[in-house]
Amino acid sequence: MSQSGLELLFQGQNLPRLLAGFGVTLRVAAVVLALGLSLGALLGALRTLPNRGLQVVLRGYLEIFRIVPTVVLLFVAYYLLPQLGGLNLSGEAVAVVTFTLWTAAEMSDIVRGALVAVPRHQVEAGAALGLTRAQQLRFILFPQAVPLALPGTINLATRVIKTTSLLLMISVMDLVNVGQTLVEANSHLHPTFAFWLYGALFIGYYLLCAPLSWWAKHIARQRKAVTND
Amino acid sequence: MSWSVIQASLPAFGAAFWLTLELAALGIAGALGIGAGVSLVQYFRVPGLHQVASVYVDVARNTPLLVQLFFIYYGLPGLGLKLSAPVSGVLGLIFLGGSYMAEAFTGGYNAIPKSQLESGAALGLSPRQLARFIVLPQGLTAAVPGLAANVIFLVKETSIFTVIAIPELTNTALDLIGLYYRSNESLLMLVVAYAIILVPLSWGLTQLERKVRHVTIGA
Amino acid sequence: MTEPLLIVNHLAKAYGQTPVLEDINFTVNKGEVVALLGRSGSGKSTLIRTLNGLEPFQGGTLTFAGQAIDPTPATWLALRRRIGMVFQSYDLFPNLTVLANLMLAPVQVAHQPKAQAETAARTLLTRFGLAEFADRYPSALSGGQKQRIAIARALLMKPALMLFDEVTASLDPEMVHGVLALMTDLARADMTMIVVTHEMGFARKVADRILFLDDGRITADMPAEAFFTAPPTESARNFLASMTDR
Amino acid sequence: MTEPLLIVNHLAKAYGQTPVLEDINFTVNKGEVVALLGRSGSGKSTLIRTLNGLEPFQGGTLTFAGQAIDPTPATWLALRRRIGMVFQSYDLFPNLTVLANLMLAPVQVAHQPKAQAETAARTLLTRFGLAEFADRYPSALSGGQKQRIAIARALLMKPALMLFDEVTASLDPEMVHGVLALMTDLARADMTMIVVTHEMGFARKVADRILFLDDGRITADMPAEAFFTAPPTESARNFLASMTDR
Amino acid sequence: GKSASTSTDTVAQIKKAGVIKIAVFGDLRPYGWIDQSGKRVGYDLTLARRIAKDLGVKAQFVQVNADGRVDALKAGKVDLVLANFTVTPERKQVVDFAEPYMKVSVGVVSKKTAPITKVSQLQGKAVIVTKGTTAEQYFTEKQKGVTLQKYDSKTQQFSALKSDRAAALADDNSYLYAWVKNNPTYTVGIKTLNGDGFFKQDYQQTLAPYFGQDIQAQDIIMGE
Ligand SMILES: Nc1ncnc2c1ncn2[C@@H]1O[C@H](COP(=O)(O)OP(=O)(O)OP(=O)(O)O)[C@@H](O)[C@H]1O
Ligand SMILES: Nc1ncnc2c1ncn2[C@@H]1O[C@H](COP(=O)(O)OP(=O)(O)OP(=O)(O)O)[C@@H](O)[C@H]1O
Ligand SMILES: [Mg+2]
Ligand SMILES: [Mg+2]
Repeated sequence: MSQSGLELLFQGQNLPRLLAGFGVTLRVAAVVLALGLSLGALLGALRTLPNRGLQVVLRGYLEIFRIVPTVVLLFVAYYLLPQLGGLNLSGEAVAVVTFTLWTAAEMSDIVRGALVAVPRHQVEAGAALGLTRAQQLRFILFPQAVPLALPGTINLATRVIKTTSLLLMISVMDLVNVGQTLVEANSHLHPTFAFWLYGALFIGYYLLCAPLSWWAKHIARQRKAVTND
Repeated sequence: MSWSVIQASLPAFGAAFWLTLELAALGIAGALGIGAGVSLVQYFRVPGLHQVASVYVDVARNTPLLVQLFFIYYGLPGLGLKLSAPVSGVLGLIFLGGSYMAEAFTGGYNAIPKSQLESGAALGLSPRQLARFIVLPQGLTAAVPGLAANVIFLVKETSIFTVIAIPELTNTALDLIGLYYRSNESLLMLVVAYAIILVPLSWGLTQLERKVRHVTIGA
Repeated sequence: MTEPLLIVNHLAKAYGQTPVLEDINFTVNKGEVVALLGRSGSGKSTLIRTLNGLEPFQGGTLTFAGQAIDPTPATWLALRRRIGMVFQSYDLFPNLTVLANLMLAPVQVAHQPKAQAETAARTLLTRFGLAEFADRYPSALSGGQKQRIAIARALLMKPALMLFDEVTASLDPEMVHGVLALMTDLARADMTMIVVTHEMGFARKVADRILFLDDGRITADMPAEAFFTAPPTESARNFLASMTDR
Repeated sequence: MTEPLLIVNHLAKAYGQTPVLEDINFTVNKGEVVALLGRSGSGKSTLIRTLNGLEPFQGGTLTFAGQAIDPTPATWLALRRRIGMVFQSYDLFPNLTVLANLMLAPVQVAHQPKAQAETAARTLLTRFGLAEFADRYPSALSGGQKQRIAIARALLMKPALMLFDEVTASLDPEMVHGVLALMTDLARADMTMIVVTHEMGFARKVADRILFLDDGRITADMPAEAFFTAPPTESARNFLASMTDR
Repeated sequence: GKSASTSTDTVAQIKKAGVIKIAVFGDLRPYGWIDQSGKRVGYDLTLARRIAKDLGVKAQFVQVNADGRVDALKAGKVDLVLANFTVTPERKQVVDFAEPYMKVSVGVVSKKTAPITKVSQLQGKAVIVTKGTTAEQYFTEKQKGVTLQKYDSKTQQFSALKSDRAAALADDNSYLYAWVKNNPTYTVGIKTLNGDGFFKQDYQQTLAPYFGQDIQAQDIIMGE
């Protein structure tokens, strides 16, 4: 009891262990973002095609992942799918797959919105020049849609990072889970340890997400200045 | 899948269902209130308060609800501040949701073309009258889709209350799994329970968006 | 007819470091129609917005109806009740019906009783041939109808001076006619007006005087007929040529 | 000069259940300039877009350079290399520089070597007096400059027919002149053109023939001078009056 | 606490894989927790390492909470649970238990200043448990007058107790003893809660038919 809860945080292996948990959080988030954003971009592009069946399927996919809370998705994937005869993956792999599907669903909506927001006459001007559909996408639609989709995508990225805090519920040793074991191992030494530790987690996530949010705001503001209302 | 298991756990799910609705409603109402207040403070750049509001939105939006709840429920008692689980949960939801709602409101106000404000000013309307007759009605209409998305999001976030032992839907489902090992039935009921809340809610909010647009701009 | 309503003296205005208006001097008399011409970017909108307090200015003085304008928010708020303005962008409030758009300023700013404001609004709508639209929302109107209602909205405040900034520029060519006809009627009814326009025929026919703005300075201030028959500068000549020679 | 380039026969088009074009028949000969006139909503844009395959149609036939057009995507893809089009909205690609805008179709569609496409593009820019803008992005250009570059972009594909849909309608009046002058030059160089325009002076001076569209039908097809001196229908008379009487 | 595995023929598979995946607690001192240096230690862990050594394979640990233990096995996430897993009739239906390796039963810990020594004292009061433990099951079925606060992990439950969120906490008594040693202001006021024969009765009704006469209740149910 001779030390404060804050000092305890820096004792022994506590800090390196927290950082290792932070590493797991980062790793999962990075893999999920790489896979989810690419898959979502593809699905978003598909959603602009005039094919009814495809629309219904992709819309249904989006709505399911929108309606079911992420925690529940995690549990279903972790516990139920293997029993129903599907794949059996580690907690981290399950998290990556689940979050990727969720991220892709959200991303598909952002991308669809951006593609639809590119003025129709831009694409028509390309068509009038004799560009094929693929060339219209490659030279006109995608380059113009990317800046439109960027702020929404960055905001989605911060949500993905924040959602990794749920990993502890399926046995992944992420930042929050490591934090909990630290609390259990140390809190009898100082009653305020939990306060400082959870405070540190708070700051950790903030440092990860806030710069991304600022960047998104900056881009959105720049666009507004360019388009001048 | 066993029907009798489902039947046996219906009462527990029923209670959890109403508790989830109640906590979500309180949290969303609070978040709307905080969000509206914060967005107005930011819109009018109220000296002093305006910077506080920006810091709040920044912090609340960029940290996970799970960590916010851990901090409130397990961390704060170390400093002598002890809040009950439901109070902590609703406070966390308001803290997080307030920032999301504020951004949605602000987005609505910013969507108003500058020419609208200038033509109002040219008629001799004071800044307060501009706010009342132009910014608020038009801005709120523009904000409705964003607000509606946040309502859905916050309902789903109540699932995280399980970590502070609030017997809402997710906590109850996990509990039944831990007690009777009927994961299939429990998770199925959980998904169904959320669908019962969210599908009609989402539909109703879409109708509301349409209605608001019709009432305010007649189209 | 030579009682001055607005006197602009050595007015100067810059956006940041870039000067946009330099040493602007002119007078508008009661009942006069002044057309403000000049090429794109010459500063016409900036000048007209400055006269209504929508843009702050850095030097010079404005005198309105014999009183020097001290450029504070409170002064402008009071003055805007006496200066009406209509913009290029259709600026009706989409959240209000046509009637509510018309009654907003009379009731909220001029504190007229609602019944009186409504009677006045409906009377003017009828005069403009727009009575049937009173209860519609702006989204259900054509561009030309919107602009005529925007003019009515400004007129209901009984302004001493009306400012128009290219009010026909966004209209389909067929709609232009009705709006210009309305403005011509106003001019004939002795409304004092400053009109920025690209419609040379209208300017020539309706304006008493032309102010020609060239790169932020007034380089011509003369009777309309004289300006069109003998443009005084090279730049004015080029401008007129580009506007008419098609 | 009477070799037909485009023959339109019994063309019919509807949006859903609403017919927009009905029984359209006309011929455009090589080197001819045809002005397509009509009031807003009469179907001018729809017609011109149909001629380029941007809108599907429900009845009738099109014949281009002696070949019946079978309206499949592949046919249109091939045909668009021979039919250039410029729209009202500035349609330069904002994500590409001026030069890249000009080289896109020659390189990607006509498979010209890059160096050759660049030389051709720079030569045309110089001819149009726009050489200095080659490396700018469209956002740094005025509307008139953008439209002239859009015309250059279409011309670089060496089209047999050029379609123009109100290319000056969004321009500031001063910018209109330069674009119309360029189109006049093209007409004098015997380019075959169909031009939708609200500029009556230009139509009268430059067009060989007028097609007047009234509510989806062609109600006049006659030499330009005849159309303007003696409009053949009540509707055409009203239209001309609303366009000129200001 | 006991260990449990899904089936016997997995031993061959485990040997073939060269790795045994074992579910353990990460926050349950002294059975399975992570010490200050970040090493997994405790009674269960020592046993786990020993088992791995005997099988000649490497031990890989998966940290679980009480309510995830059965599903972790059922879903094949782990080969073995060494997470203070008490044999109960319900569990018996879904997993294979190995020989019990320790005797425990449910105990109740409370503040020394307001000790709980009889279950009757808890009527109308709040008691902390971890989801999916024997203690939770006992209170849920036998003590309906008690309000349960159900946590996911041991950390959460003990944190809640220390911030006075309930009158007492119920869990397997063996580690409550260890916990009060580190937290001397608390006492294990009720050492065993099975006096009324709850588990024994339950066993006889539901499981005895499966086991026959050779096996006695006390071989399966501990602490009675
Ligand atoms: N908000 C602003 N910030 C900086 N510069 C501006 C701003 N508004 C206008 N300008 C510049 O001031 C000059 C005058 O602009 P102004 O809009 O008054 O011209 P104008 O004569 O009305 O042109 P137009 O005929 O195109 O409407 C231009 O060079 C313009 O780029
Ligand atoms: N995509 C569409 N779907 C349904 N109706 C349409 C569509 N585009 C145009 N129309 C209708 O078809 C008719 C003809 O329109 P079009 O744009 O061809 O007229 P226009 O002569 O070019 O008019 P303007 O002079 O205003 O450009 C109009 O009644 C219009 O409302
Ligand atoms: Mg202007
Ligand atoms: Mg058109």
